[in-house]
Amino acid sequence: MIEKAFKGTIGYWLWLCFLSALALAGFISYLRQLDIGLGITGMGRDVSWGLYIANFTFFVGIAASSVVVVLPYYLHDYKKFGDIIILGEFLAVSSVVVTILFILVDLGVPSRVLNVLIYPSPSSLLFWDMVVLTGYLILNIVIGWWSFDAKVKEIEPPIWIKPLVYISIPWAISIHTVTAFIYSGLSAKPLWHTALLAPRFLASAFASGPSVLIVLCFIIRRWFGFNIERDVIKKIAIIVTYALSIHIFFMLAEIYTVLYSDLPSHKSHFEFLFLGVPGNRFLIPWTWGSTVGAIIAFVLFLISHKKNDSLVIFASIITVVSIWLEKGFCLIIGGFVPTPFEEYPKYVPTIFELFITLGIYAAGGLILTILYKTVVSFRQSK
Amino acid sequence: MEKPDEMKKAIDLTPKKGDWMTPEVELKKGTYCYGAPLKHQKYLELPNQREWQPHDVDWKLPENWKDIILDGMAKLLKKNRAFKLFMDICVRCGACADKCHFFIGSGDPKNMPVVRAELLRSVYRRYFTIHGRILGKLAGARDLTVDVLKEWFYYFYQCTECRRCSVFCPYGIDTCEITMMARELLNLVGCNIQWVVEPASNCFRTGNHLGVPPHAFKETLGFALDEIRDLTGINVEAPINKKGAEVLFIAPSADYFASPHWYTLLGYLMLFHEIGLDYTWSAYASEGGNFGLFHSAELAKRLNAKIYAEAKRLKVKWILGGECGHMWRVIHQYMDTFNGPADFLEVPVSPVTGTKFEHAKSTKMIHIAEFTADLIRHNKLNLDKSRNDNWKITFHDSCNPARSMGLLEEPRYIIKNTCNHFYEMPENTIREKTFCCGSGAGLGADENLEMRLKGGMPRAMAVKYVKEKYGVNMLACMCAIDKAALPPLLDYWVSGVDVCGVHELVGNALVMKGEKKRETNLRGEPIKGDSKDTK
Amino acid sequence: MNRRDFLKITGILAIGAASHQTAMILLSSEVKGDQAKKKRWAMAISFSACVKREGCRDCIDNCHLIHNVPEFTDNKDKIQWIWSSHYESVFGEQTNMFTKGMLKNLSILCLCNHCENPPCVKVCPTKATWKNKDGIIMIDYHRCIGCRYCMAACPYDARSFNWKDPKPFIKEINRDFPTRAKGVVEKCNFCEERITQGLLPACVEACPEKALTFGDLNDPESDISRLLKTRFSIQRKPHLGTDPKVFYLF
Amino acid sequence: MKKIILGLILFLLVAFLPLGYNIYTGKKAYIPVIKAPEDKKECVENVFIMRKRHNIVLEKWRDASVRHGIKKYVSLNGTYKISLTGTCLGCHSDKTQFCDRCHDYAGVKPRCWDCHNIPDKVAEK
Amino acid sequence: MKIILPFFTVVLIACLVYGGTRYLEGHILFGIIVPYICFALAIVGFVVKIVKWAVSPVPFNITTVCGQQKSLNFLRHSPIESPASRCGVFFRMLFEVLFFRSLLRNEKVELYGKERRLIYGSDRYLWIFAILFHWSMLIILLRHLKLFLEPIPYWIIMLQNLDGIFQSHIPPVYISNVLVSIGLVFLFLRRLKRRVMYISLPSDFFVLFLIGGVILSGMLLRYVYRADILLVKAFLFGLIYLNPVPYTGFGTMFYIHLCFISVLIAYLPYSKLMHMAGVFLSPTRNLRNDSRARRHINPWDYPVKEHTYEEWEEEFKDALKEADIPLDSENKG
Repeated sequence: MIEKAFKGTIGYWLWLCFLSALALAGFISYLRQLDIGLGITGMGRDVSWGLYIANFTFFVGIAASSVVVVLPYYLHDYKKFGDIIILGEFLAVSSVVVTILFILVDLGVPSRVLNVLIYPSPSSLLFWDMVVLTGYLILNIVIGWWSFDAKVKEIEPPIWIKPLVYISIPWAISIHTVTAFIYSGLSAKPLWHTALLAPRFLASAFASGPSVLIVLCFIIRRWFGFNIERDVIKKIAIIVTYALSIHIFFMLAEIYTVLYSDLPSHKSHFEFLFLGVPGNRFLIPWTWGSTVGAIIAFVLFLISHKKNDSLVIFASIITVVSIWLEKGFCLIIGGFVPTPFEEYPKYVPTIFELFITLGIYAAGGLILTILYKTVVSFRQSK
Repeated sequence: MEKPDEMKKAIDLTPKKGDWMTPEVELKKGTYCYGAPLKHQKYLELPNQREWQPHDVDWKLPENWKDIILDGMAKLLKKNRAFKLFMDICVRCGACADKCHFFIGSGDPKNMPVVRAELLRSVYRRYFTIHGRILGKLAGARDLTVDVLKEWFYYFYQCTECRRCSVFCPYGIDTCEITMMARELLNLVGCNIQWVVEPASNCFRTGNHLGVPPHAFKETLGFALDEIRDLTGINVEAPINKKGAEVLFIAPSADYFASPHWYTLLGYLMLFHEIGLDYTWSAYASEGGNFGLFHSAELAKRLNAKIYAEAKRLKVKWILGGECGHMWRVIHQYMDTFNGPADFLEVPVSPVTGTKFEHAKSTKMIHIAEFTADLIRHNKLNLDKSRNDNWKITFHDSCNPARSMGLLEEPRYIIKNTCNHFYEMPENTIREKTFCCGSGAGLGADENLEMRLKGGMPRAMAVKYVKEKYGVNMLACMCAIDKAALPPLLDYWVSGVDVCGVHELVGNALVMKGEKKRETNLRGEPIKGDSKDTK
Repeated sequence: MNRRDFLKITGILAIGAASHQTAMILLSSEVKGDQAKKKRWAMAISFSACVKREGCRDCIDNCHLIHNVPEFTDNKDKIQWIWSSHYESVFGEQTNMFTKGMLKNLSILCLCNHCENPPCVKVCPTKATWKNKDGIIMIDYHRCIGCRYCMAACPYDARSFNWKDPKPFIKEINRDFPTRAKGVVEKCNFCEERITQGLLPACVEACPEKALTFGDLNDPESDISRLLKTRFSIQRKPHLGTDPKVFYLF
Repeated sequence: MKKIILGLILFLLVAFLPLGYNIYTGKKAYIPVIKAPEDKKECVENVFIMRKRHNIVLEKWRDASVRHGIKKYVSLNGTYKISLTGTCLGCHSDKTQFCDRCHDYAGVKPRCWDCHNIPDKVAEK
Repeated sequence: MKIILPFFTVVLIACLVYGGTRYLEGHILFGIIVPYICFALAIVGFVVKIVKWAVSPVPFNITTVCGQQKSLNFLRHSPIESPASRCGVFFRMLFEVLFFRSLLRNEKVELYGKERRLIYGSDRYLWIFAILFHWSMLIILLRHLKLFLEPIPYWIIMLQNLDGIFQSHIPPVYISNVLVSIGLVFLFLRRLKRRVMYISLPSDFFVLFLIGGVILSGMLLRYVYRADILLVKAFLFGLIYLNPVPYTGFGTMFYIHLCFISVLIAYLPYSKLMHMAGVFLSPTRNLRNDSRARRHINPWDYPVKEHTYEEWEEEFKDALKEADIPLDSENKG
């Protein structure tokens, strides 16, 4: 089936070339990073995790969110999701690859990455993250590919798929939970040190992931004639709406706890994020942007069911951006600032860092394009 | 014969334990072709002439038959690199195994292309390689015995030379080539089949397979002209042996004797009339098909020679070929080599559109689908698609035009422009992966029907699929053997799907200048569809 | 892995050598190591002694010289094993309106606390950092993959990462101590390489005012045990439960 | 036919290229001579073992020293301090003449020197 | 039988070498004589085989066409699957040789369910593992060049470092070693499937076991029974410059590895392993699909007995007259 991905219009090939060029640029930048070291990035001794880990966190959420289409289809027998489920699974596959790439480029000595396997350390959440992410990747590839294959052949999927699907549902929850635990287990970082982090991650994931899916659905509907029912998109939009509301609620609960208790070490992070400190107000627009964005998106989703598609697309894009900023960027940077020495260092990603990040997006995009093209071509050939 | 379901149920694609090394073959009635009659062997001056049948215990082989074959093999190895190469480099990966329609349809493990070739290879190893000579059976080498010969006969006349396996082989090993070599060898000791030798002999004598003499040929064309007149009210001409015409037209002889080929013939005639083509038929070279190809390269060349000779004699500028399968294998890949160079002809130029067919600049012969597609592209034909609305059509790529020529888009282009309802079969069964009808390469004999039905099963199943899914009721194809073999095949497996030629569709859709209102299609069936409603 | 296992593994070497068999034994530096009581190394830093010399950096310089710690010009690449910072920054939670004035600009020496309950060790995905039997938090630079999880986990900012190749930034290379390669995390090792030879840590040795005291907490007779028993001491961020082994004396 | 023979010759040429390459570089008879320290007779282990397995010995040393605090190594030849810079390069004082020669010949590029220093006396040269 | 015999043949080779070098001082035999003989057999056999192929002409243009021909310019021609130019053939061969294009098409046919529906599924396992196996083999081969070149070219060191990029053990485990083993094991396991077993010959298993022996002995040589690489290289230099030095200190594993390789290359030209050269010569792949635009010459073409028009006209004169078809003979006359 995959050979379908290598037949397409000129526009399609241009798109592939564009992504490949970006990925290549990212790769070249990465070679430079390998040569010079991570000093090439904007990260430093105080903000020692940056754009890479932010993206990693965000894309784990996207990957986990495929569960919101899988779950209704398999557990509640909501047959209308039958078409979109494969899109969700393939989105998860490419997102997991992206997260793995982001982890890889963030390593100081990537050639030693096998040490994680050779010296397994169950006390480390990063170890568990590796376990759940690779497991999730394999699960999704297997489930996605075999059920797609069955669909192409017009046969029943193999019987062992079902148990795997049931495993994959809690597994999806687990990948984002473990990712949250990476942060929330650290007493050194008050911003992260909250039990609400994992639930917040999940809520935001179930808002952002399906939003990405909605945008993708519109794209393939517009350009590839893969007609996904409006009902289906509407249903997903409803899921996003609820997830967003929970996400906003969690955020407010967090802010209340910190502000009311007035604990200085906790408060200082929120003050930095929302108000900034003299000389470092870098994150203010992003924090406010994401918060307000989430609320706007929520409102838009609420009213969208009567309006046209573009509103849904617009709301989805705002959701994605808002959550990327909130869960990824602001959360990671904000965790490091202020430092234990109460300093307020600045973190600005460098051009190399941006290129590498874009390169990874492009690589993910390539995988996604190829997988989606396969699905879409199959649909067209029917 | 068994019912289709039973036949399908009996198929087991997993062979029994063991291997293919023991030469044994059971000639089951219905799965092999009869031997060639003495008369035709004589006419073609073939070796070891005798009356014989494969089911005879004694095949009346010459005394030194083994030497003849081994000598022949040595010569062929020297003459043909492909043969030698294909004997040496197979790694037995098995990628070809389930690509063969005969294997899929029969489950007979010796029908896996790799084993078919191994039947020959084992003898090659035994007599032509060091390790085979020393290690014998361990190296997969076998002595040449009568049983081996019988096995060859059975299985190499169970290969339609469709080349589907060759598409999948990582080294491009072409079982067609191996079958050809094996048949050359079998012919050296006179083991050939009626369905190959008789048409070849007829063709050699009269110019066509059926042995129709020139006056009968002219008569049938006349019938066709009458039919066209009845249908359209137009007087169409069909010049024969007209010297100085621009184009010589050559079609398979089945087109003017068999059905549903006949309607394709009507299509040609109407088309040529409509565009005012200055062309001629030939009574001498009234056959495009070439059964010599299924016998030996030499016989293929002998039969093929007529085409250029006739073109030269009639002083035409170029040659146009009709809808045929293996005819096009010969014309595309062999004719120029056999009987070229055709320097007395000109590079084909469409007199209507002015398109120069550069891709045929040496052979100077083009396929009618290329010609018609070009006409349609240049808007030279007035086509009413709705006249084919009776049918939901699918297209069967014939093996030879598909895999030996790459004629894939031209017929589709024509079909899409002549009908409203076109549906492709599953993609694993079309274009370069197309499945054979099961009756090619001279295996279309009635006595071989069971094997033909088995071999045609994959094709039939694909047709069944589109029939059930889209309600397809017409299978278009571009091969005379297809047109003859597919109707009984589809009758057996599918039922309710007819077979037509691509130019039958053209004939139906073609709105001719000055024609009367058409009530029926070329088959005399009332036309459904819009055009009738607007009457 | 205990020593017995270790010997077994090295024994395999000899088997592999086939025709040239030979015994290979690896010995610990302390011959009676197993019998001796476990050490609990700790350090006490006296505020009062430390402030006596204005601008003194002897301990820092000596440590960084001995351990080949590079000096980066760019603050974000900075690597430090031992350094000084303001009181309010180090003891932020133990600051009030009065100390702010009183202890203003008081420099406090900081280094890895070699916590009894180290958060950095727990998070390492490759066991590249661990607490050794003497309580020292070690880093295996051969195993570290540079994920920097330990840096995020350390509440004391004691860990530094080699953002670039450190070699060009080392003023003078001490050839008896290895440098580090880019991409690994490093920090103060309590001069593990010196104390196994019976020496004092470099910083302790270098201090002209004897402001730093180093010794074994498990030995009630050691200098440091006596000192901590008699004088008031504080630790950094004790509420985090890490139980630092660096004490600050008044 | 001509093309195939040409291809065959080309293939054989490429296959035999190493022969020419070494003649071209003038190293066809080159075998690195390793300068053993003059004042010492035996290494930490038998020389046969050291030639084949010094890397593994060093790996064990590394793990023993770094991870297990084991600082001494006892073999039939005596007791040694576990130290690449101190012990090994103490005798094999000339890294370029000893380590590098053979490593270059065998195409091995150990990473030890990324961090571990060459002793003063060599570096000063 | 198909499996056991080849397996024990390979084991026997190993045993011979083991016993020969360990107890019988056969270092010269297994270290020098056997490699020389095998190499000679390999080169001679290889050249002879290729020349034999080469002297047989390709009488007809028999391209297997897998895409749209180049005909009318408004139809999208498939330049690689149906190459009309040299360039197209070049790329077709490139994809075939480097990426096993044809094998990538592989699919599996099943008769599914009660109604025995014919279904086709893509089946790329063979492709994946064949790619793994062959590419790893190539990398391993190139890596071994370091034993034959002095000074070692930079790119070989680069390749070797990339291959061993994962620092896990000393010496590092090469990725290619792992992949080649996975590939080989798969190729072996699939031969056990009933249908592939049916078509397999003992020689198919022999090759698998022999290559397996080469890989296994090579890995043992690297990770367990190490040889002094300095001596190995010096020894190989002696071999290739026909100045063999009978060193003895390598250990048995080295001789086993060397002999396995020798047997493998000696066996190569006489076996199906020649597919590595044959794939370049396959006329169904390396010819252009332009046989109507360019005449293909058959060197042994000979005149055949034809039924000429004159003979035909003579035979059917009456019929032609009856049908009013013009006759050449009468027009002339």
